[in-house]
Amino acid sequence: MLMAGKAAWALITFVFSALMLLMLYLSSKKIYIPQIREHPGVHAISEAVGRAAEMGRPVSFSPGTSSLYDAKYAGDTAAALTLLNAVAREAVKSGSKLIVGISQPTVLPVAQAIVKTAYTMEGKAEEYVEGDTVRFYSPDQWGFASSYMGMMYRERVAANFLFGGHAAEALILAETGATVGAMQVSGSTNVYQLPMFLVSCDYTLIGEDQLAAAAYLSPDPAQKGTVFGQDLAKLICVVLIVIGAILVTAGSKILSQLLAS
Amino acid sequence: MSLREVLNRNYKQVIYIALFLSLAIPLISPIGLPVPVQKTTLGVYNKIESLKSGDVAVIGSNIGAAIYAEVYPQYIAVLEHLLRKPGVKIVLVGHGIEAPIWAERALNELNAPNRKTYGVDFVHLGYIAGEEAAIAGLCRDIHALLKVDHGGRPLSDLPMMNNIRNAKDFTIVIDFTASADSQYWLNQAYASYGTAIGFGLTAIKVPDAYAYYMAGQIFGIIESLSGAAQYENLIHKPGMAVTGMDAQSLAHLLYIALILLGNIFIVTQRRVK
Amino acid sequence: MIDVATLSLLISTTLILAVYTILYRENPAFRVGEHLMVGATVGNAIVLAVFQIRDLAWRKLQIGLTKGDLSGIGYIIPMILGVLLYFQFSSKYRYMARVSIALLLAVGISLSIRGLIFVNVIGQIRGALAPLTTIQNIAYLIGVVCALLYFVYERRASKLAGPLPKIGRYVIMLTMGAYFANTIMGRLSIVIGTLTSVFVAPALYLIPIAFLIVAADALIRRKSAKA
Amino acid sequence: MAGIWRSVASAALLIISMVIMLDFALKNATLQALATDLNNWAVVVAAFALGIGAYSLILRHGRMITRKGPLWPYSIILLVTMLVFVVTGLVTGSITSPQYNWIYSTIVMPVSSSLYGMNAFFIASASYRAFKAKSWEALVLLVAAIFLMLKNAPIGAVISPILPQIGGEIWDFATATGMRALLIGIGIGTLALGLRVMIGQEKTPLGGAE
Repeated sequence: MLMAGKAAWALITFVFSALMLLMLYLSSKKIYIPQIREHPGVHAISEAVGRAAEMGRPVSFSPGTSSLYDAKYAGDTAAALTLLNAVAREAVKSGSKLIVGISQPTVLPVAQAIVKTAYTMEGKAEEYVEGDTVRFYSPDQWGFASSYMGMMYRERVAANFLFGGHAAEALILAETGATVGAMQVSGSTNVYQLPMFLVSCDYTLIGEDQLAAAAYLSPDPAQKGTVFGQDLAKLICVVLIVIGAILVTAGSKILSQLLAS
Repeated sequence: MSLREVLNRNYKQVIYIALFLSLAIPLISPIGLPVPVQKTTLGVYNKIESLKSGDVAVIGSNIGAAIYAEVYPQYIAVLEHLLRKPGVKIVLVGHGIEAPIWAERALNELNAPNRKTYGVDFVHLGYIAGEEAAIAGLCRDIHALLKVDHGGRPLSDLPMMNNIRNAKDFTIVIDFTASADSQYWLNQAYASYGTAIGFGLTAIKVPDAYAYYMAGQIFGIIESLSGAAQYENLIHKPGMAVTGMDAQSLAHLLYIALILLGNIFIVTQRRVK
Repeated sequence: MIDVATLSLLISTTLILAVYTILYRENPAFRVGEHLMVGATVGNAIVLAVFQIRDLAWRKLQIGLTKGDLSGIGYIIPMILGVLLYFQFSSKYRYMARVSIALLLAVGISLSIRGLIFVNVIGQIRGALAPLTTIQNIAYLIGVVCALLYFVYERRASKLAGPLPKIGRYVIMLTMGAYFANTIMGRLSIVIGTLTSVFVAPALYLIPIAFLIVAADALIRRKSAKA
Repeated sequence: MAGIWRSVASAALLIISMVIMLDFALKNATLQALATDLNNWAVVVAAFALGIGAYSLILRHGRMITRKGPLWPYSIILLVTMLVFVVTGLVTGSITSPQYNWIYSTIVMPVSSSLYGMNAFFIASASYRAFKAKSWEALVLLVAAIFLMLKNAPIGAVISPILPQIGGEIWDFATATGMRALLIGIGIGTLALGLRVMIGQEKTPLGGAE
């Protein structure tokens, strides 16, 4: 039995999921491989890491202050972890020191595994220092912020990456990064903190940009199919909004009622 | 050395000192920059002004450390206004753990125990656990939900509580809060009993509540520190919000000046080159 | 003898000033504040975690065992999964932590999808359905369509939309500017609140002392830089 | 063994996600109880995860102290403070006890509010440094910000009552257009990423492919 008010949710979730999975299938079978516009911020990752290596200064990364089981920003955290994978590989390859600052204990084991793997794959396992390459700071947002700030100053980081769910500490971290002269790439789905990143960082992946980046950074090109699925879902939303607005103008509230059913 | 050279050398320190001064000076000696009164604030003021002897005002004291800077000054101003109205009964109640601490602090700050009689003119029911269900219980039957007040005195010993049994006896409810609980009173008291509701909110919560105001479901909103300052002016008792608003105004002007300065310097620099 | 409340005020004011010195430069006072804060918040989190395990898992398990209630006994599972997380530190048995992480991730991802499709997608589409009778509403419709098209990533689809995604980018920028400015009031309120709490004797006297120390340090550094 | 356990993890991920998603749409008491329990389980596992964090922290600072690394005295401060909080909390048995409340409100509250408030200072430096009208996009961002500031500060209305009106129109436009598109995009993007995680196409958030 469907819950009242959830029919539209079930239908939309189902249709969107089906579209995304279909596109994933089509691109994995090479029937239709979409051309995805990549965010310049993603290309800037290797530039920033390379610059840090030239200067002989470290690279820092924060996957946010939201946990892995956060009821709103779990997707944000997951996307940040895939970006960590990309940054860690670049950093290990270029030979710059990598420092990952962790706030949430649930994110810690995952980040440790990702970074450790990145070092092992380049044959530099001995450079990974337990407790030091991936640093746990504090689950408290301000405890984390004060440590991350102090770290950026003391280590004089040259490239700083801020992804995932950051709250009010966003501007503090980004401005400190700007003060120490780091090149910064950031992203978040927290709409209240995005403006802070946008103003202070060199590149910012706005909302969905970050979630899509997680797909096209994957070594498997078929994953780009889901990004095209996202596009189709958005086009459906555009159509719904335009038709709905015309209907409302004509005096019919049918679409609004359907969406509330 | 020109202003540009000073700013170029270490702009951050100069800017930080400027901001500190624009915040600290109004706190030391208030300037009294004008604060226009919004109609939402006036809605709360007029409602309280219209209360008669014997009317009951329920105050949701859901203040916490995170929102105290914005909401506590509103709370103080409204309580002061209520304490001035002869015969109006005040009931303080909260559903946040920290709520009773702030309620007690406000009562002491306003010297309420000496101005009015506890149990006759005002009571403090303390903190009630259970979120929306607690508010629902309170609206249905206070005496069934609660046996004692915040200080542990039986409700039956408090004379004014004999006439206040459920939401039908509340003339108005004003909820001071920062989260989703602002809707609890609307759902429970307004929807089921038609009690008049008003809000004291942080800036971030106002857009949601404004829709209810436009629909006529609530009589007013006090918005953040600016609303508190307007209220202080309305009751002719300028306090921490009015001085706070001076600081707000100066700081906003400083931000705008900095944005413009940064851009002017770019333009002039290009000309020099 | 100073009383406990005054002592608390003096310590907290010293900490506030110590933290604010980061605006001048990274220094030992900030470091003390930073390390105290990390120690305190992690300690606090440990206490909370212990209570959480006790109240949420241990008690339920006990009740479950005495009453034979399956849902209560089930709480042995998260406790085992919690312990398995510690295999993270062994390179050989690291995979043992994977089911625990899967549980966390599954709960987070599914709760997020639930909420975000319901509130963000459906809620916002419904919010956008306004009659096109005012200039504002027509502008809103064009604006939201352009902004949505900005987020279309497929090159060919994006090209079909013509100049609309470009306009959408301007709409997003305008939104970011507006939201940036709109957070300022809340932030300022916090500083004003902090300042009001510090501007009371005896804490007040610490402010000029802090400024003097900073000024002295700046002078010394300038001299040594010249020399 | 490792292979089987990894399959268990993938299966658990998919099944748990499905249970919680279905619980949202279907009216079913069993499903609801199960979803609530799963949610609580996550909280319990997360509480255990804090131990990994604490171990990692103690390892790093312990090493700093024994090797007399840079900043080792601060590491002592950190570990002692942590110990004081843990002991006070566990001995008094409650985080609302007066002793615990005192150390918490003396250390954590002032530092939190200082850092939170420091945003106001960084907004000032960012205003000067970063709000440069280098492009038309940046100009739009900048103009919108200035009008909103004039709307929010009472001084705006004093200069001219038109200013807050313009600010209000910009705000309404921003929430009805850009914010709406952002939120819809985030919803759809999270669904796409979530699906890929659920069906095992994206293994990085689980700790990588290994």
